[in-house]
Amino acid sequence: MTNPYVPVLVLMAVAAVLALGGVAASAVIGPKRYNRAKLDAYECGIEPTPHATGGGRLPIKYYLVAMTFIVFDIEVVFLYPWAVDFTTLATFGLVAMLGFLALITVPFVYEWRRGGFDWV
Amino acid sequence: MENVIGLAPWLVGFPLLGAAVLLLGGRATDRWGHWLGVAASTAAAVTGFVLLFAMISTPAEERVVDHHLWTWLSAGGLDVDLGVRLDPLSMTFVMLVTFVGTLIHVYSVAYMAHDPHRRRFFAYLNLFVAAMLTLVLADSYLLLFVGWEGVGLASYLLIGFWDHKRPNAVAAKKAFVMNRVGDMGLIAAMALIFANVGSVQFADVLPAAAGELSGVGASTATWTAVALCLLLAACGKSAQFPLQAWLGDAMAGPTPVSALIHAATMVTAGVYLMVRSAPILEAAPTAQLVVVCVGAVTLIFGAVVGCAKDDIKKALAASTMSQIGYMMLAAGLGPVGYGFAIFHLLTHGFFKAGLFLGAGSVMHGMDDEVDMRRFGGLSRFLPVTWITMGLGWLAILGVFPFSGFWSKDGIIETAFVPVDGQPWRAWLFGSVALVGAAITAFYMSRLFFMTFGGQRRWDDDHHPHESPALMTVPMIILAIGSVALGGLLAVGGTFTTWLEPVTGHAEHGEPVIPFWPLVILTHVLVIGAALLAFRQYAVSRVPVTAPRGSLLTRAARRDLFQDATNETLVMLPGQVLTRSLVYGDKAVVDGGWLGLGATVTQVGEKVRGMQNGYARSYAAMILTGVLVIAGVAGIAAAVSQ
Amino acid sequence: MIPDFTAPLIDWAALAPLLVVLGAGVVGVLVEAFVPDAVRRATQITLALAALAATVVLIVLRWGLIVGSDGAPGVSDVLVGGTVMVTPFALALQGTIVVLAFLGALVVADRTSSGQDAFAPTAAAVPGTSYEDLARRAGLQQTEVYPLLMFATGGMMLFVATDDLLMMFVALEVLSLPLYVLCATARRRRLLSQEAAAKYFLLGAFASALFIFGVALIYGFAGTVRLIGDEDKPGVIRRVLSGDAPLDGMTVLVVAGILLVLVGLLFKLGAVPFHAWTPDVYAGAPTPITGFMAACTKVAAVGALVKVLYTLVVGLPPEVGEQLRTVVIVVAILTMALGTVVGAVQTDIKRLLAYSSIAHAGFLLVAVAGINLESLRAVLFYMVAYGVATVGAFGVVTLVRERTVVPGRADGADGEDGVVLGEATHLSQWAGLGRRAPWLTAAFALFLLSMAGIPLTAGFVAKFGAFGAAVAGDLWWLAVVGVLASVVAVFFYVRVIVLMMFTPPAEEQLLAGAEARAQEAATGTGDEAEAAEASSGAEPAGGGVATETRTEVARTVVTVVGSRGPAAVAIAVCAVATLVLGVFPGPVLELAGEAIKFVP
Amino acid sequence: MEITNYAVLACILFAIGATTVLLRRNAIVVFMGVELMLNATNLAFVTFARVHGDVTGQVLAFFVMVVAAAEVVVGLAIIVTIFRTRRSASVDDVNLLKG
Repeated sequence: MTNPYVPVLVLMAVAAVLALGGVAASAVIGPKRYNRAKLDAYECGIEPTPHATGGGRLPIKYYLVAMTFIVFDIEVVFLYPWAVDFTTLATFGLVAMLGFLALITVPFVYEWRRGGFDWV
Repeated sequence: MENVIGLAPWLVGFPLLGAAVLLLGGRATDRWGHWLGVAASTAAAVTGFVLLFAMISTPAEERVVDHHLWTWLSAGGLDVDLGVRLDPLSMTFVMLVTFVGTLIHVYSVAYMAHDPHRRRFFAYLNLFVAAMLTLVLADSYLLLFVGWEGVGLASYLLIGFWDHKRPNAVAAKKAFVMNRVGDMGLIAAMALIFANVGSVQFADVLPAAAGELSGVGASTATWTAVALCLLLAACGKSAQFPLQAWLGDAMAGPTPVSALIHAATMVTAGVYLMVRSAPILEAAPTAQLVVVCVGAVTLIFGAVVGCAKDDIKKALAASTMSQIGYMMLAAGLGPVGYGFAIFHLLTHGFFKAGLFLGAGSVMHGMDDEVDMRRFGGLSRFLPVTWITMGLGWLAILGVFPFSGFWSKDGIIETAFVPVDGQPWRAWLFGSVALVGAAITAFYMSRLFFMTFGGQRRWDDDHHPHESPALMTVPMIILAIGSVALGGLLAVGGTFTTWLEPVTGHAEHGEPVIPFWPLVILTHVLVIGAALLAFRQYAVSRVPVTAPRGSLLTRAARRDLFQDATNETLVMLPGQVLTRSLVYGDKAVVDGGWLGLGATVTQVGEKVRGMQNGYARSYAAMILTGVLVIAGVAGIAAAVSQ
Repeated sequence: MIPDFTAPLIDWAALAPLLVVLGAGVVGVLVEAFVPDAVRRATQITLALAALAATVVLIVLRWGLIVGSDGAPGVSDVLVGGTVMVTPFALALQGTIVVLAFLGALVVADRTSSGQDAFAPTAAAVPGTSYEDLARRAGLQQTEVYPLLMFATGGMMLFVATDDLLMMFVALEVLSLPLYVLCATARRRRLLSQEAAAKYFLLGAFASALFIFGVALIYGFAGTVRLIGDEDKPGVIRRVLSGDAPLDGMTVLVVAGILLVLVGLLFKLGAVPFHAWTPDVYAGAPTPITGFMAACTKVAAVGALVKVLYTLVVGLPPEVGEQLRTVVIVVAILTMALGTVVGAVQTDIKRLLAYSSIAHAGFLLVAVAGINLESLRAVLFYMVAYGVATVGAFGVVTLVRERTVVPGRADGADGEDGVVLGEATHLSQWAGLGRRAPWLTAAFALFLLSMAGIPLTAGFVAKFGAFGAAVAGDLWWLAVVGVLASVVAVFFYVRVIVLMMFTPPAEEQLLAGAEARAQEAATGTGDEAEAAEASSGAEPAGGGVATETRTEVARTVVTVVGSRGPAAVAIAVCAVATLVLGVFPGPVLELAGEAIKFVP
Repeated sequence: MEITNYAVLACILFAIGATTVLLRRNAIVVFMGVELMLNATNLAFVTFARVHGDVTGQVLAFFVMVVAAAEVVVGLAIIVTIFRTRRSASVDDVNLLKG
């Protein structure tokens, strides 16, 4: 039991079971009452664009969401290495990262105040 | 000297400021603009006096001061410094330009009183004064060139001041073009100097020419080339043979301009250039001889033309040409002549300006009539003008003890001094100077008597009247100068001594005709010629329309065919050349000069097609570019191995 | 993974200029979020100008410290562990950038007497929609422009002050991304503006991808992305010379890498054949932004380029240096030739200035190709001279507008009625401008003369220095080519001056202009076309639309709107600077000389 | 597996990306080409980091990722704006500025 990879394997197995099991279970026991809305493509709750241009490719509106997503996604790129070497980087790293996070907050605040999150 | 040298840039600064305010201020300055112009010029004159007194109170050997202002350019091996050289020579010019200039400014206030563009006129006058002072104060050929072009510009603008009249515009253009020919000489001279000495500062070039610097210098042939180029420039600016044709036409400008620019100051810039470059001339004896010859030819040429002109201003212009010929002749004679050249320049500046202002006053009283055949008997109507012009007339004749005597006799005497033990030169140039003096006396007397003496020949609709005080006072002051200035400065050789820090001291050799006989001979000839003129133009009747006259007269009236010569020798071949080029081979012209623009346009239109607006093709261009520069780098690597 | 981490020493005082500008950008974003509409514009302008002014002061102070100290202890130009390197040369470039940015910001801030600035009320709105109308009527303003300007300026300052190629890449993006956005924000001719942004963005991203791939290759070869580095962490040139680069021997890798890096820099500089974006973007972007971009970006690009090239050519083995130099020479010749020749046939004033800027890139490259201290100095002076002329010229362009003529006054009289439209950029519309606005025309003529390199303007001294640098680098023939190109370039500058000053704006001229504009409108260039296009159901303008447009266009005349102050100040400062630098270049040349004392 | 294969793969990906930029019309796909070029660069960085036994390359890759993300944001914003105006994301349709 000293192999360090055993917990990882266990974790992966649990993840697989949960993921596959969830899909399978809903397929088996879920009610199957279809209507038009349900048969439409799932587009994040927004009404699907009737005529997708370019032969069924994704409507361009969704790239808007992508943009917002990326702003918040990207901070992880820096957070992750910092987390890995948190101890070594010590106070300097902490302060630097706090500064970074503060800066990341600025566009967030901007977007929020400008109504960027008023989805509906 | 050192403590006031800082004032020197203001000599240029005041008039430049005046010109700037007048040009930029527009109509808002119309009401008081002319007085601002006068004030600017006066301020420069006062500054000039301060500097003059400072210089006088300095020991002679400390009177040459180079004042560095700023380094304009410093790149690679070339440093272009701008600075002021103040020495007795430039000081003389400063005083002449600012003093006479101020008088003429004052005179113009009245003369131009009814001109709607008087403000513009004063702006140009100020601009001229600034440029002329730049020219004489420059401490390098480059800055001198800036001033040189500046006075050319001012002259062009002022000759064509009334450019709604076509002849005036043409005259301005003619002056401009002929001056450009001369400027080529100056540019070429600068290039030669820079190539050989590595600098265009006087402080470097002149000692190098004098052979005082070891290691820097050039062969006699080079200095001869430089001197001849400088002479070409001087000929253009000073209306010397063979670039003299523009001066007569330049009289189209307002008379004060003729007085200031085309008599007293700008046209003498060529003489200044010669004297300033004295060491270069001395390093090139052949060039010196050419200078003397040019002076002698112009001297006689101008005098002959002057005898036939009926237009009072053109006669005076011819006289100016001739007098500058005297100065050039003197400048070519070496150290003994420089002093007299500048001295004559100074006295000439006074009496010729006075004569021009007098002519202007006559025109003012005669409704801008310039034909002397329609004057006559004006002495009663314009007494002040008559007296002042009379004094100027005596001065230019060189009658003792008027100003002209001291300077012109000096030149004649110097011309009779053998150079390098060659008596033929003394006899030749001495005789030319002497004959010139006689002809001068004739045509100036002719002018004087035709205007003031004899019977009235004008119509009844002319009402001659004396000019206002604003005009007569400057004329009186200039007349006083014409009378006394020469004697004042000549006694005991004051003036030549004054110039010695620049020109060096030179012992006067023994003329081939002794001094006193020469003076008497000159006076006999001059008075004889004047009497001849008196008999012909004051006693006998002068026909209102010019008689056909002899061949010489007819030739002289047409400026000895100078325009025809120019047209035949320069313009016609040029035109034939261009026409044959145009007709003969259009492709050559298209491909060459005229076609440059067209070619560029054609190529441009073609290349422009690459800019097709498609982002993808731009990207392709970038990628191709990457490959191209990689290829270039590869080839470079292959070549270097 | 990092065995021994020591926090880098950060000299905050030395970083202050950079931090102030970037900080002003961040604060500007917060201002956008919190400050009420009524005072937001004023706040943003004050903030931006104050920050730039403060930065100038900080740079001057720092200058005194590092140039005056003669390498005194405690004053280092290597900051943040070498990521930032503020040498005197870099500091001089930064100073130039900030001063030009200040002037550019003044032009940006001017609303002119038409009461509208150059930016769309909401750049995100679709042109011609009711939403846009609403935004326009509500008087919305796009004040994000100012923080974006600050970020771009900050990026440029970092771009020229780093030894680290990665940092250079980051700075390149920090300066480019705001510019892409700014290009898209024009109030009028929105389609052109958006197109400019799209082209600039796609090509810019493409070029920066080439740049970073070049960095990757250099890293692969040398194991570092620092150029010079220091004792502990030797940079590329040291490793190449000492032969301890990990992949020593595969020189082709590093040469390819350097070439790709150069491509990225030459792209920003607008050198042929990487220039293609320049005319389109300059023409489409809002004019104040074009001015800012043309001046400041060029300073940053050429500053970085000359630094990198100088470091590499001096530091690398001579044969590599020779290769790089040949590349620069070839690019310089191509750039000068294309810029002048194609510039001569332009009919749009903004495109003409764009090609002029390409030509200037060529002249700059002539100086750069000299690869000596003289070229660093020449580049510094050239950038100042070119920068002020460019900001000023584009500032003038913002004031020359079209105005509709109220029906019944179709004589085109100088009545004050009618709506002021966009800039009158067609050259034919500039005919006779001298009579309408003598001062403005004089200033514009001065800028053109300076660009043409006529003596007594800054441009002459600049060109003199640039060609002098080439001669000092034994490239006298390249200098001759440069002089020839200048002569051709004079042709198109003088053409504009003659047009403005001596060609009467006759009635037929007006009609000819309208005709030309109608032609353009048919292809969709004018804002009228845009309006027509939007109203006709977003179809690209076809023949039908063109006839409709023609009548519309004929009813506009050219007018010169007054400045509300800032732009006038900027133009005046630029004009005075152009003259003063032409007559008294000494002090600035001396400063430039001091900037290259400690290389580089 | 030979380490240079990764470098070669990076170059191939880069080339594919560049080709995409040149050949595709849809602005978004063009932009994806640019992204592919950037990711090829990342691969190159990581490969060389492995070759040198040095983490710098990995750090560089992080930075490139961040920059690429920022580019995505700005680029997409511009492309979306144009799309909404013109109903077309083809780069060949934005062709008013030329000459």
